[in-house]
Amino acid sequence: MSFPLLTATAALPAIGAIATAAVPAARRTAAKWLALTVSLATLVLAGIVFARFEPGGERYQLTESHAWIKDFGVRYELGVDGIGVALLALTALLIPFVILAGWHDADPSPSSQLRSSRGGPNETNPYHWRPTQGFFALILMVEAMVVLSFVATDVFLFYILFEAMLIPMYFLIGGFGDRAHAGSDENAAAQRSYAAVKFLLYNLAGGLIMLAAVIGLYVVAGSFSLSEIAEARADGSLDMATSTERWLFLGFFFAFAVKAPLWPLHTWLPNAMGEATTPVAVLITAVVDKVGTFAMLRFCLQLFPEASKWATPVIIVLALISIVYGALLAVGQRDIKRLIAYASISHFGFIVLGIFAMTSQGQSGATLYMVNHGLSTAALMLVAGFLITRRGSRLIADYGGVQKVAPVLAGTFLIGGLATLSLPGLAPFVSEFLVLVGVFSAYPVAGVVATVGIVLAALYVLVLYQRTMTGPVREGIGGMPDLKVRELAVALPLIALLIFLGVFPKPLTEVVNPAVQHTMQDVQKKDPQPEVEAAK
Amino acid sequence: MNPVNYLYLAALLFTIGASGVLIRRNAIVVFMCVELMLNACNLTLVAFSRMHGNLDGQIIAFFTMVVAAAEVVIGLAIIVSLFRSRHSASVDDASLMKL
Amino acid sequence: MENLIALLVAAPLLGAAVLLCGGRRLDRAGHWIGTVLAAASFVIGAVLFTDMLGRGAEDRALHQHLYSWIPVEGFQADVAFQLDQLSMTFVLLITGVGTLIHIYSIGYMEHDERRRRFFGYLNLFLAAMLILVIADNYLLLYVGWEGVGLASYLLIGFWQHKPSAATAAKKAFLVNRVGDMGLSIAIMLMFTTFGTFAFGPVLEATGDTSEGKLTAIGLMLLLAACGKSAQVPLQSWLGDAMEGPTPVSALIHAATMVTAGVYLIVRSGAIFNGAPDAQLAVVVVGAVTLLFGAIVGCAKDDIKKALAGSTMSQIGYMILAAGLGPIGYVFAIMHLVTHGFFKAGLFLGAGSVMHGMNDEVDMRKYGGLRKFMPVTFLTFGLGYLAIIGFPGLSGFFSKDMIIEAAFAKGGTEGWILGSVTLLGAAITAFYMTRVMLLTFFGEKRWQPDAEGHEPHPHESPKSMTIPMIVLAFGSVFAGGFFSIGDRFVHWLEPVTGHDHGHAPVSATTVTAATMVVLVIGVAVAWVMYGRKPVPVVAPRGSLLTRAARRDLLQDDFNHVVLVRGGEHLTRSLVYVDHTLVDGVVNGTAASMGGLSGRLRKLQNGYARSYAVSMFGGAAVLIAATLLMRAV
Amino acid sequence: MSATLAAAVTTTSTGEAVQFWILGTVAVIGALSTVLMKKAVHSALSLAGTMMVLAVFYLANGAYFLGIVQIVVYTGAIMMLFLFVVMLVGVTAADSLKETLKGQRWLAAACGLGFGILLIAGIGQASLRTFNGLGTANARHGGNVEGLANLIFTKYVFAFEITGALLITATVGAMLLTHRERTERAKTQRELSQERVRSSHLPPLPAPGVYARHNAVDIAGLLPDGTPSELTVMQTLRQRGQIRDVSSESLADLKALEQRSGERLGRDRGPERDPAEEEEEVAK
Repeated sequence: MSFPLLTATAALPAIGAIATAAVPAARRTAAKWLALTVSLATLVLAGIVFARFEPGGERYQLTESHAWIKDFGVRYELGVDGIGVALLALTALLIPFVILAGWHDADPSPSSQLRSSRGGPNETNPYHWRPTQGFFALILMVEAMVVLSFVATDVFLFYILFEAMLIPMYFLIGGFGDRAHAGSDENAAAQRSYAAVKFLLYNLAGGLIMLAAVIGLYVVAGSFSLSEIAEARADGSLDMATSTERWLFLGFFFAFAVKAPLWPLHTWLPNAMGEATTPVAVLITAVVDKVGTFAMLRFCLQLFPEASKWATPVIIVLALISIVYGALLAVGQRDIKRLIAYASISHFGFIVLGIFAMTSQGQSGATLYMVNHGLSTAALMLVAGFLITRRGSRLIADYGGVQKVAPVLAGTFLIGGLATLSLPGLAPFVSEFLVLVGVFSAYPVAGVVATVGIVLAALYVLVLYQRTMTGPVREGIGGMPDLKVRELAVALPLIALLIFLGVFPKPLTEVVNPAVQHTMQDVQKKDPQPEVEAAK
Repeated sequence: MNPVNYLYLAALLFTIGASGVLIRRNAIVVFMCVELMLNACNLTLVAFSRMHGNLDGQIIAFFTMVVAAAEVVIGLAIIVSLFRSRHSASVDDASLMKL
Repeated sequence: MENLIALLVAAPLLGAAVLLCGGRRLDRAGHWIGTVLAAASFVIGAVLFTDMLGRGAEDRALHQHLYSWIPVEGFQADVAFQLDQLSMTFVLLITGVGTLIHIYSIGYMEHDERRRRFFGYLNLFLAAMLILVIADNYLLLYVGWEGVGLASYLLIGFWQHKPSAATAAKKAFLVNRVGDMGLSIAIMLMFTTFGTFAFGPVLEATGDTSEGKLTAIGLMLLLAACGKSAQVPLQSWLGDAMEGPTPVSALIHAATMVTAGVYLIVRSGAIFNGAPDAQLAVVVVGAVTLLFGAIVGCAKDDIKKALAGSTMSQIGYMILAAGLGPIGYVFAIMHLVTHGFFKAGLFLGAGSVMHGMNDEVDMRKYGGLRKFMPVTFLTFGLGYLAIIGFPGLSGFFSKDMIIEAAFAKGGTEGWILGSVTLLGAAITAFYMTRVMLLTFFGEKRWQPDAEGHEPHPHESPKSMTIPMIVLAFGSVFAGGFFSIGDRFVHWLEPVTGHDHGHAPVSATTVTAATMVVLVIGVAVAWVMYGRKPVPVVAPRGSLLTRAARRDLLQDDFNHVVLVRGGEHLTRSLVYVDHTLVDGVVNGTAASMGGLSGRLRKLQNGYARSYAVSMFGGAAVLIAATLLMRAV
Repeated sequence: MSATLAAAVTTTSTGEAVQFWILGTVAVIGALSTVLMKKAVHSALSLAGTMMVLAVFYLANGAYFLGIVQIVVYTGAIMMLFLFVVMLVGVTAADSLKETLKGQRWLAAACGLGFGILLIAGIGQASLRTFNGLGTANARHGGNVEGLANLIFTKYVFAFEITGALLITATVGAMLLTHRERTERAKTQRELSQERVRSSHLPPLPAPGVYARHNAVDIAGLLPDGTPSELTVMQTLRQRGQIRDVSSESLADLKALEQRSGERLGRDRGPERDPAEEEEEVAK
């Protein structure tokens, strides 16, 4: 039994969270630094995992397995494949930036009592009330759960994490609002709690349906272990009735579609992202939602290949709707953060499309897309957050001419935007093009429709940039300070990564490819052959 | 006759006691009905112990009695203090479960 | 030698990186860095050129494989360069003209505090454009394709504080994105058809595949070309793009970027040869744009917009030629190069004029400038003569070839095209003469502007005039140099192939006809603008004129259909999302609340009714157990 | 009596049968009257009766110890406790059998009926035909009590100790609940007398009904001016608000009286009535 690396990677932030929460109320800064160091240490561990992972090797590596609930055969089973390791790295990478960007977001301000959704007498006494510690502790807690869910190979274990994630997220959304809120604090608090509850209910509903499916799976398969079931499916020792498989598939897929979010289950995302602080918004869309798409790839396809193929047409249509619909709504938004949220919905459409195109390019593209979208959204959203905190408003109409007063801010914002519209040379282009090619080779019409998405993407990004950054300097913008060191420390590395992965995505693809080939075998699909070679 | 009849009797008594609990409003009478139910149970226990030919049933019945005694003491004390505070022994007056 | 190819791109890319990340401390040296690196790229290009000349016609193509870009199962996208004669032509044009315009900009942007960034963008553009022309596969070409789009976006919107500039930039990028959509679909089609999108394999395998596929690919490529080269129906952005600084208009929107579409079509010649329908579409687009641009050019009073119209129409010539197939490819490129010279020269001249007239662009407020800025007048005049195809100058040769080729297409098609090109030549002569007369002849018509500054036109500084002079040389001699002994044809033939076609009329007749229409055009212009003084405020003009001033209402159409329609669509969708999609969910929530509200009444707080429910529950349990026993 | 019975028989002695049927009826009647009797006291008494019967049944089932305990503890102690409390609390409005909760009675009846039927059905379904008496079990340790003792102090000793603890707790709890804290200092004889002098009632309180026309404890006596005086009724009754208002009743009675006398004597108002007659009419 070697050193349990994966467990350590997940446990470190969890312990860090507890430690952070335990920091005395007066020592806010200490808590921040503690959280930051912990997240960085986690990043190091994740790096080790990434390095130890051999692309050519076993499908699941660094595996750990311990009996957990013997009566139900639930095991604490960990193992990481190419897709998991990529997302693991992404998560560990983003969290430090999230923490750094949210450095001041949870400092108690005069009206923070109103802001806090946690009841109790503590609120009345700001000295005992410890928002900062809570904020960073919760972020670390989320990281721990997400990391673990990326490496869990036991369905039940995954389910538990999938659900438990909601708790810290709920408090992060409901408890720490965006200070740049139009309207009174009470109003803000009300809207925020609405958003938080909406988030919770949506995901809970999905999760409960998934629970039913999980139990059903156990009844049918008699095991929770992903590998066991997959093997059993493969060697035919376990054959589900078609209808059973389809029902179970739907149960799983629904939960993931809510999380991902796929049209028409998306409406919680704009509220949540709009009301939460920008770092938390990034946490939602760049990290937590990825669990949904990741789970589609790992569980839906692997456990229910037939049903997945059966459902493909519908899902592809839904994904296309998400792409176009999300983009169009993004164009129509007045609120910067909601705009980015709808853009994300459009991008998640691409990811789902790539997954269910069931071609190597599509699935590799989808996996890369998860990573790249994480980076690009983080860049765009965090810079937007810096902008919003400066002006104190989320309305696009309140901005204009920023580029003249804060060129660096505008520049980083533009690069983030260009990444979002997947300009070649930046990371998202690679993934988006792969997805498009993959889809096109399997479903040409879908491919063409999806391509419309890239035009719309350009539209909403450029409109946003034009309205906020260019034109004459509006009142309230003049004298706006440019990015500070802390903010540069957030923006520049992200941009560097975007460029690097756009120019040289090999490190990622070579990790992802084998995993994708495994998935392709699971669904027993072959890439369509090009016409000419078919002719020869 | 077969000792099963004792069980039937016990069932009857138990039912009567239960309906008493539901019908009467005087806390004291309600209490008596509870006692009645307890006794019915004791009867079943005793009858069963006879049927199975071992004494465990009687032991349980004995414990039941002890517990019943304790319960009565507390219960009546509650009734008394309740009566002191609100000059009534009606269970409906004490609709405290709804705040 | 191959290893130099990457340096072509690397030099300007380095410049862009340094200048854009360098920060203010580079403000003083910035423009020199940019210029030097552009020049360096040109030098490398020249070295490669001489090396290429040293080799035989067949093994001139160079390859450089840098690394495998996107290695995914069954999908090979490499970062690899291919430098053959075609690419080389472009490399020289881009780097050469590019360098000149860098030099020009030093003077032109002197008073702009963001000059460093301007040069950074220019370098970025050079890098992207070079990638575009030396990529050895369509995906890498796509990278350059969008890269130049980005650069043009940044440069058009360089004066971002002007809302008009920002809007124009956005418009340009969006329209281009539509074209890019075509290109990416074309690439996907190639992937599904050939399993690759590298030039070599694709263009060789065209024979093995169905014509339908080729037509589809061809049309998609045409769409891309339309977007980038401002061809109808995607031409609307070019006019607005003149919001950018004049050097940008000269480099990007006259000489190089807008010609990328022509490059794409010529480069994909094999595909088009296999798809006559697609070729026909290309020809039609070219012909339509040719006239469209020319007509628009006649009506504009803004000197830059007039030139933009002319650019559109000249590119129409090229596209048309490219659509003719092997007959026209070479001439398309040749005209592209000569046009690169004289149109750049014209724009720089216009820029110099504006520079002297404190940024006045309305030609009706010029007049008689030849006395004030002789050098500009001279160079501009040479460019003018070149573009209208004055015998012996560049334009004469290249355009003449295209007209001949159009006739050589043969059949009624050939006749139609030929006459269209002739008509185009006539209109070109007309509007260019008009520009010339309005700007440099007649009496001076300028008056103090709003602040009461009387503009006192003066000759521009050396840094601006020298590039103009060089370009003038090019626009005078390039054509002749290329045509003597069909140098250019032999140079490009190995790549594009060449075919003389069968002209129904002899070359001399065509030339004669061209001369005739040329004279007519000039004469008409002289009658309208040369003889009688020109009104400072534009007259209402005929219906056609007014339409032409508004880009033949194409913009209005876009505005009404696309912009307004889109706005309504998005607004209604926002509403739907809020009420319908969200409403369903909230409705469910509300109904749940109501239900629970009713259930609450069961909790009446009476111990006895609770007891009833307990008792009933117990009864139910017993019943259940009994049933279980029963079954 | 069944001590000598051999194992696995299906019937008991006829004597027991007779006893069962008679006493069983009594038990059921007792139980019913417990539920249905209007006054708590009567319920308590009938419950006591049922418990006695149960005690007999225990004995019949060979649970001699339990039988005795049942009589001593239950019927002796617990029921008496009940009676005490009844006296303490007394008869209140809660005694009326009138139902206040809507539909409660029907629900109760339905539940009770269904429950009973189900229970009995269940027992009937269970195959309990044969039984083996306690003879051997009792004999093993030489008697029922010894047997129980043996079990209690070996097998169930832990539970037994716990019940001990339970009882102690119960006692303490009961004391806590019923104990009333004395807030003010006890008055001395002197203070009491001074109070008495200051108060308006120097003489002892009038007995109820002294000046009234009959002697009922819960009717306020009339003062000379004819107004009833609360003081004449004992405090407990006053607290419970169980004082019967004399004045209204007497007026009603007078009206009735005049009416009847008028009918009888054929004239509007009779002469003076003799007090005896009135008394009994008032008493009605």
